[in-house]
Amino acid sequence: MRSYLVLRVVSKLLMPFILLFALYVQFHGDFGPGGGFQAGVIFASAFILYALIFGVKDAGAVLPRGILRFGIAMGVLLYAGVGVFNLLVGGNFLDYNVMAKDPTLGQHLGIWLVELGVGLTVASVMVTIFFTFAGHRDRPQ
Amino acid sequence: MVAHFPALLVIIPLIGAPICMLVRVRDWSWAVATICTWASFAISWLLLQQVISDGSISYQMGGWAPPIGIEYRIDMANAFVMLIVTGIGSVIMPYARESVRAEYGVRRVYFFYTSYLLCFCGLLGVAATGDAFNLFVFLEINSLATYVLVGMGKDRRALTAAYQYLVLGTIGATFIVIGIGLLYAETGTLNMYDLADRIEKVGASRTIGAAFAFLVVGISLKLALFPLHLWLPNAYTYAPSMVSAFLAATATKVAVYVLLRFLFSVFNIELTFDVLPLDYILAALAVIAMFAASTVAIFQENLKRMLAYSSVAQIGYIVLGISLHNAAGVTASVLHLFNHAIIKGGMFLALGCIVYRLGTVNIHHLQGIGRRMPLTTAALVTGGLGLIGVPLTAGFVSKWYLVIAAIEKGWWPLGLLVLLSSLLAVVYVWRIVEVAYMKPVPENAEQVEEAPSSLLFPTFILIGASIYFGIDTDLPLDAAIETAKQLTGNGE
Amino acid sequence: MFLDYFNYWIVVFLMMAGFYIVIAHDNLIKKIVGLNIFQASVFVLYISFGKITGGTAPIIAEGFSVYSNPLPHVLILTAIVVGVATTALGLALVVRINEAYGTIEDDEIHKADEEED
Amino acid sequence: MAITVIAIVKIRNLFAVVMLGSIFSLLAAAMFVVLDAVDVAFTEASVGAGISTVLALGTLALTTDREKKPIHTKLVPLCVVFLTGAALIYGTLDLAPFGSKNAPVHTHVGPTYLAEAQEKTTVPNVVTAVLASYRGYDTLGEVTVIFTAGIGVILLLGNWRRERDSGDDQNA
Repeated sequence: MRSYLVLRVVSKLLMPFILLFALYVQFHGDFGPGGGFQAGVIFASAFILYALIFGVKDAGAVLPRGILRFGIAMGVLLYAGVGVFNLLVGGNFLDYNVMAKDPTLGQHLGIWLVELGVGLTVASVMVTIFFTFAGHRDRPQ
Repeated sequence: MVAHFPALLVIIPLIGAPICMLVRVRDWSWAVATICTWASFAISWLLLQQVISDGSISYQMGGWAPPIGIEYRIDMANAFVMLIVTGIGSVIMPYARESVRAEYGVRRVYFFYTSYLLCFCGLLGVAATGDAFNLFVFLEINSLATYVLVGMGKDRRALTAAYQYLVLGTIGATFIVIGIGLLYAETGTLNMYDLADRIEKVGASRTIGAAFAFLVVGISLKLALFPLHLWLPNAYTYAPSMVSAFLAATATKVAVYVLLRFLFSVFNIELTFDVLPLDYILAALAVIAMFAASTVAIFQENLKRMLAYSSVAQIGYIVLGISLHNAAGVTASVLHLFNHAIIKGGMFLALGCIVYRLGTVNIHHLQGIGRRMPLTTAALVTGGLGLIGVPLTAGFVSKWYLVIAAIEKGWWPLGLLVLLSSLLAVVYVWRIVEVAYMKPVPENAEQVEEAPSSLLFPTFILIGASIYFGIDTDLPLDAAIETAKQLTGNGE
Repeated sequence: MFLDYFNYWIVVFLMMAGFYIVIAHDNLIKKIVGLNIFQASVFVLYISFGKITGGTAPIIAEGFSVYSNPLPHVLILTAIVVGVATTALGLALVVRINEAYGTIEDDEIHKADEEED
Repeated sequence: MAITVIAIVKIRNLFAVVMLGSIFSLLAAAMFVVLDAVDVAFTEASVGAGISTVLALGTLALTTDREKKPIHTKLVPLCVVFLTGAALIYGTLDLAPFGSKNAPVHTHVGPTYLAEAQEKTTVPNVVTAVLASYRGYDTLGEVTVIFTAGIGVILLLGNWRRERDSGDDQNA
């Protein structure tokens, strides 16, 4: 598949826009449709596209497995960590009101952070799952 | 901090899972998993004390008052079930280290413990929650982790067992979602206690009836009630030993709890048992399960499979107690739930010891095992006596209460059937005894030692507990009576 | 009367078709596809509960006063994620089964297992 | 949608089945838009029609794309399905009519979110507010489910031999 010049150029051109769109969906989820989960999937799809065109090996060089696994774990930890933080500063678990002086600000901050956690885990898991499926074929038997 | 115990109980293993994955070194990940399990056990013990002294505890996730937010409601029933789950987990973790290394290789171990913690966390989440949809989410955490753990077995049939479990489990979960959805459409709420109030107001409508049917079928799939038990024998047989023990002792028990919760707390008793002839259906299925599964168990060559079928039969006893829907019946059910968790957990651990040394639990390879691994075999057989219900074992106590409850209800033939089906258990336990002690050790058998003490010790804790609670019945009995009072009192 | 419930009944039909694929077919991949359809139909059912005639999407903005109920949307978002997680895991198992048995037909796998016993 | 589903039941080429499944998801997403659930539609389109399809195609590449057995209608499953369907239709009979304003769903709990979410969380998208705050605990569970699936796929399909060579696990 390495010889399709048009595909390679087009996909390279598309990549930044897809990633940008993912970020937009991630951070604009408060106002329009979207949020961490959708953003994570779009973010992952950019790398899946890259892997389809350039092969899993090259894509794996861009996003090594260690980083992906770190991302998987960190997303969950970030989300749960926000909850525990609230618990330590005197609220209930996941009670964002106590995160800032102004409860509504705390809510906004909390929602922003947990959406980030969701996006991180979802993107890393989706890319990992795809790489694992695609990399499975050429594993030594 | 004490006020946050209900959340911490579930959150500790949840946070432990990614940490476990990050540390990556085998012994450390094992240590993380063990510490999380023990911490949960301690918390659930304290929670139970708190519930006994102060009554039920409500915890509002995110500080939003129910029914707007998600609520955790800890009362006798789930505090007791969580104590069972965390207790079994705490005993099994020291066992896991050796057993997993032997059956499993060394490379994926930290992922293994991550999955275990997720499975554990899912079970606790299901038990603790007071929100119907939250229950589904944690049920799926538990289920997905379980499919992974089962698929880790060495035999290739572990894969098909996991796949089969995945398909049936997902159907079950989807049925539960349909049931919850219909309830939601009819009442507008997802909080279980709010649901109970509003269902009472709506009365018996066709939607509620259908929702009820879907929930019961879905939960029955999860708890492997007789015609829906097909996934269970394969899953337990081919899973790694530690997983079989953990699942057999906890997973179906939590499903039973969910059934109890929906039958008695969410739907009131009159609706449950008067509008629909559910008591007769459940009783009939339970009796069939007791006899059919015990009979199948007799003919099994693989001991793990034999115990798995025996589990299906034991679930029959538990459901029979529920179908009586009086305080005595529910007491017997909850008591049997506790006792069976200990006995089956202990027996699967004993089988794990045999697997550790011999690599097989096929009955033909175990001739004379009683002389080769005397302690392990003694544990296995003692557990078997508990399954039969011999006096002075825990199994006797719960069957006794079950028979009494049946007679109290006026369904005395059922009591007779319980006794008769116990005879079937005598037959399959006898098969183990016969092979283990009566047959000579085959001459070409290789020399095997007794299992290492890190495996034997946890096995003996559980088996010892099954004897201890057969003699000193106060702790589980009081808890069971309180639970039953609370559950059956709700609808009156 | 008929129109009031028509939407629900269509969904029920789709749901049951998916359910049928799951339990009647032997091919493991097709079972997973069936499971997806079964679940997706349940999602449509939930979303139908939340619809108000004349309402708009629940994003607060000026000029609108009637919004559809957001709660079912939230529940289904969660359920979709759970669904895709199950699908990924199921497909991974199918790949491994194919390696171990050389087939992805349920009945052939059973035959292979029986021969082994 | 109905036609798509019937085609899926009948067709034996698994590639076609997967593609039809993808079309089904897209149609479902369109239906979500009509029913005012834009967030859900967005997700269903990207997940059901996107990720799931890619994964299913990946599986086909690793296995086979023909269903072997000829298809004939099986009686027992058909009965089970009819029974379940009948129960479900029976259940819908007592529901409030589709789109009705007075359904319990619209009079209890739901309106509270619409009334107070923006004020309390400053987020105008009520779905996001409920998802991340009111029912944030559900969402934590959801992330954990995804996490579990990731772990599971790595465990089942991961390339363990290569990993040991690269010294990934210190104890190996």
